[in-house]
Amino acid sequence: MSELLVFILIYPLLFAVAVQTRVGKIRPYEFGISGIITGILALILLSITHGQGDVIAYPMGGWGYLKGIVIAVDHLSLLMAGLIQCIGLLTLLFSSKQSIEKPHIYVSLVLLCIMGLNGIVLTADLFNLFVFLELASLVSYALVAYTKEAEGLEGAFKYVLMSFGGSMLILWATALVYAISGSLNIVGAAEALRQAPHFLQITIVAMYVSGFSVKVGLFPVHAWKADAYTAARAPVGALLSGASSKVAIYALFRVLSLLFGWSILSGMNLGVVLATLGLVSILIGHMLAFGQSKLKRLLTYSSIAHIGYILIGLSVFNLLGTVGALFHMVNHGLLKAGLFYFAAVATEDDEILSLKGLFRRSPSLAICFVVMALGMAGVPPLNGFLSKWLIVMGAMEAGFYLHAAVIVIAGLMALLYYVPLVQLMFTPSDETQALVLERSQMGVIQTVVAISVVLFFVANWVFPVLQEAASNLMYPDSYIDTIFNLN
Amino acid sequence: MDIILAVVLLFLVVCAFFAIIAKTVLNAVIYMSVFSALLAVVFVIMQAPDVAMVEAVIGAGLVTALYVVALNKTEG
Amino acid sequence: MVLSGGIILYICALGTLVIPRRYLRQYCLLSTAFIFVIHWFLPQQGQFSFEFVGFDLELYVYHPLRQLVSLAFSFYALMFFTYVFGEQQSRWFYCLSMMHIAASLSLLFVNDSLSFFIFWELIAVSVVLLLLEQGYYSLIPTYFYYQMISAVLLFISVGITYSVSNSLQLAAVPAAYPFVIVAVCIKMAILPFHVWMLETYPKVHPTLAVLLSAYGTKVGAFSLWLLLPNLQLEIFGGIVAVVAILYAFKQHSIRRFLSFHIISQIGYMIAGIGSLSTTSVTGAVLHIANHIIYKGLLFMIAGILLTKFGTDNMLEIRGAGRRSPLLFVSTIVAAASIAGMPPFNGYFSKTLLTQDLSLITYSLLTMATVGTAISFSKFIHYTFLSQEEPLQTNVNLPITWQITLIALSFACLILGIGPALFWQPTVWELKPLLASGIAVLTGITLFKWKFAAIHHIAVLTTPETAFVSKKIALIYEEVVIRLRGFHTGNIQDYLLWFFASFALIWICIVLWI
Amino acid sequence: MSKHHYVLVGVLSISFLITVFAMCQLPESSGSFLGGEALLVPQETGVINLVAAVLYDYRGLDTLGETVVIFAASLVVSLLATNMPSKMLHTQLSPLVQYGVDLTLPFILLFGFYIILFGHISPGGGFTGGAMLASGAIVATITYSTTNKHYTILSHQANNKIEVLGLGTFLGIGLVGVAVNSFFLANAASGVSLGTPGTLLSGGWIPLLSVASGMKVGAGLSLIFSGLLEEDS
Repeated sequence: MSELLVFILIYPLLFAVAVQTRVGKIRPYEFGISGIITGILALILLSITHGQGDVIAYPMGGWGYLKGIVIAVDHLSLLMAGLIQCIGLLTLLFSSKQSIEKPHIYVSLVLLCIMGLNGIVLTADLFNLFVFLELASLVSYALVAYTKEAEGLEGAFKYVLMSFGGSMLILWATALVYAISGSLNIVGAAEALRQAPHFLQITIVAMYVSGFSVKVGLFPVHAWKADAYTAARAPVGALLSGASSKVAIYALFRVLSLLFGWSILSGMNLGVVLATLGLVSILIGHMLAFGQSKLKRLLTYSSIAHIGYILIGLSVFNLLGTVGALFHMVNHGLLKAGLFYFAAVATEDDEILSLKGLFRRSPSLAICFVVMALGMAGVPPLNGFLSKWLIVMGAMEAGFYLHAAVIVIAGLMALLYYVPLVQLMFTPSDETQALVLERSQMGVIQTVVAISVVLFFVANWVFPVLQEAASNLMYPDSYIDTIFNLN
Repeated sequence: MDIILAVVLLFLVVCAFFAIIAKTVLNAVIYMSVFSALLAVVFVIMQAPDVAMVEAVIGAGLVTALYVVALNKTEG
Repeated sequence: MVLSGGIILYICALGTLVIPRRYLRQYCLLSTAFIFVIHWFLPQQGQFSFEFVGFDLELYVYHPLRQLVSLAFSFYALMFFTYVFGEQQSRWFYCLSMMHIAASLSLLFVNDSLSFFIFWELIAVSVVLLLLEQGYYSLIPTYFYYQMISAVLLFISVGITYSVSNSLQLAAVPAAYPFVIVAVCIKMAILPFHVWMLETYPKVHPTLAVLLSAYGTKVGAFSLWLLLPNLQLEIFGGIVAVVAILYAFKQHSIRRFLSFHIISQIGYMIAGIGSLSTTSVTGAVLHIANHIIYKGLLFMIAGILLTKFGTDNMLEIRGAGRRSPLLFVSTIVAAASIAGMPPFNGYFSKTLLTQDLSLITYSLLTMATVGTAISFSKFIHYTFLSQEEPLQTNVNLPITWQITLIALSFACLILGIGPALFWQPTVWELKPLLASGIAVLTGITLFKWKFAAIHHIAVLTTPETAFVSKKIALIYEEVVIRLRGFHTGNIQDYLLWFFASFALIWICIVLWI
Repeated sequence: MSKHHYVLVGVLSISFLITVFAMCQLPESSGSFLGGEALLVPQETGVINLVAAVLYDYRGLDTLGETVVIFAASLVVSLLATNMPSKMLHTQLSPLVQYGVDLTLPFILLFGFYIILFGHISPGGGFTGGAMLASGAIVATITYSTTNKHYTILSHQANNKIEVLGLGTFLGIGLVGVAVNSFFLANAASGVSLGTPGTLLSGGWIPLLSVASGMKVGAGLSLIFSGLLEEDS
């Protein structure tokens, strides 16, 4: 069944090309949605056939890891791929009812973005990862600039410049890896890298960290995010903050952990450095979100903060924190996507003040927002709480007391800007005309809310999956063995 | 061969510098085009004819043309 | 495996969303009665524990004191739904108030800090949703922020306990004491963290106040026993009791007045639990149970007064005693209970509580008792006895209100006499009888004699305490504005940050090795 | 040069020094190309041009990814670049240029085709050749657009079709591997005859892949250019 891997990799391309060539003959949204559903079905099929604890590797062209490209999937990749397809599906479902010009190009771009992200998640090859990263980034620039208004173009321009700098560093680091080891495979290059000179190792790590942190939107290089996501259409913001930034974090940790292994990384105290970056991101994100007047900008800053949570969870290097971080990726991905969709339907000009009296105009929408905001702040019984709990416990276990305390206090800082919003929504206003939503848009938001409530109660069933994924990240032996055994 | 390489590399740096400090964007584009051409030479010296060819065609030719068109559109 | 009563009530609460409207109130009554019966016949063995995301949760652990408080909680729930029987409330009101009760009940029986924390927050969240549902939007921030600060501190202390003991045990380790104490103090609304209480109880609809006043703070007092079983807090409790009384002297709004009395009564509970002697802890937990009964009764009376007389100011209501004798009698009973007059329940638990206390605490608590007597004399004097206006017609109370008043008054009496007769006859010795009698009588005398002076002293000695939070908010805002100044939107700045970050990370790693 | 620029230059030079410092430590005899099996390339893939072997056989997925990037870029350009007028269409070029282009254009195109078709024998390949074809098209467009607005060698639709055809061929050849129970983008492993290395008909699927990517890249780049020239009415 490992051919399914190839299918998951290229299905968005097939559908994007089909949408592009049959303009006017097929309805792009329906076609794109059915494409993603096919992808999800393939994923499900793959995870059914994917036995307990083993890794599927697929050598492209039959060449092994030394010469060719290997794509491989373990539980971690499956989890990420599932997240990508789900958010992609929600995004297309949601935007199908928005009036977007040239819908066929829009759908193609979203599909290509999904293809890039899928490629990053599935590949076990450094250069291949770079190619797909560039594909995803290129498409993201266009999606940000899609409105063609000055704001969007400015946001996209900043995004291009910053992201290009990041890509440059990643490419440079990849070149260094190749120069040292003569292999581009993450697993194949590992052994030579671990014996490389110390400063070379540090430089490569620093390049990967700062390169990927641009794509992630971490503290010193977070600023482009606010302009880009605010200018983008809400579904695009949802796709970027829900899937793209998570995938970049995934890529960072997958590459570093496979290339160097946790022991070398913790010898460099990388955990402390990354966790501190995450800590500052949390503080800055939450502080800047406070008092914003634009809803999407607020959400963007909040997502910078949540990236910090995930980063701390991953960089404490223990199972509990990693599980929490992965869970938080899923939770934050869904909830933030839901909030972006909310921003699209609740306001027309993105002004927070126009939310006033929303409860009268559309009660269910306001209630959905309350649930999502509480989930983001990490209040039980919602999924956001559980992942925060796990991250905090992991950080405590590893001795990151300050970071744990900041994560906990950050929940309060999040409430500082969500509670006034809720208050505003429930305050009666002059405008009483009911806000009528398209059924599918409302459905998407309600689905997100329902999932976020349900995820708390079924967490016990989700947990083994997450644990499996986390142990794949922490103890990648089976991943390495499977790729080695291909030759 | 080493001396030629060193000279071309020096010119590369000079071109890049001029591209940065150029007064108009069109000048910068031209410097970039020269830069690409020199880079193609470097690749040839380093015995990578395929890459040199790609660099010459795309870097010096195509991308320059695209830049010029884009500039032309933005000035309108 | 034993299903905890709170969880059953949660399921019942979901039922309110599907039950036909006509039977909704009966359904609530039935389910709370059912819960009361369940808590009466709690199994002493058995557990309700399972693994959740890698942690072992224990949702049910039997202990007589836990059962005791849970009985009071569920009995009061029954009373509450009887009280609201005559009112037209929305479906969500019933659901959310049941959830509030369910969260409080569940918290009583948990034995691990994860589920403890979850229910701790759920109590607050259900109140916030209730406030939203009832339309008190302006009250939400204060209440929610304070509750969340408490939750955050508790979370930190749980984290510290986990990292020290590597288990989710409830009892906090010494390193976590400061966090737990502040967290619980906020939940108990101890001065100066009482702002959330004054922002909520006196300002909401009386019915809601009747519900809220019973559970939130008492849960805090009870969790003091769970979280800090080894910490001496006796004198602290005595001081809290006295200071809160000072605040209560100068209040004219009945519900603000009662709110401060909650704090003062919690001072008693802290003193009892903090004394670490078995008898006193038992007395303190009993006091929690009793307090729910009589303080609930008092809040119901306040609600009835507000509804029938249209004002909350005790100086404006005159002669309520003549116009509604039942109200008057039950007020007397409740006031006697809270002041610790024998043979009512307040007397019994206070006597048990003070048995093993040190002399300082004992005298502080006695002062608090005198103060309680003074302030309740004031309440009864102005509201029920003084008659400056011409006598009006009788006030008719709905039958459900009458039932609750009578039932709660009888509960005060029975809980005062019953256990004393069959379980702890020592409380009927001459010394405690005399002490409490004298204290109450002193209070009444002082009120008749020197109340103006006392009121004056209270006004002078009790500062307002809300300005600290405003100051913090201003500083936070200033920091945010400064921070925003750095985000100029200029791409050159951002690029600079980018290259600096690369150099910085590299240098950090190099320096650290 | 403001103070800000000095800071930028300082930070940049620190970063530069760091990387240079690290690269000085690169081992002398670092990892060997293709795991030290470069001599096996003609035997394994049937082509003597190593770059073509890497591009179309060993790392075919990367090439696919890059062609998709061009596809995406042409979409993006056709979306974003159309809301401005292009003045250059109306500039009159001297007749000398036109005659010169008339003379050289066939050779440019011919050279492009040659590069594509002989990519597996000599330096070049689909990517380079495609770019050359596209530049031929661009030259033609620039020269003739004044007299004949929107002159292109091939129409927009034809370019589109060629692009999709190239992509489809690439994917199709890739899927042949899957169909014969081998691997995606498999060459020799899919059972195709490799021929004699060094002859025109050698290398199994590689020449075909080269042609496919040449179509894809040539048409894609022309589309990007004509997309840039287009104006929204």
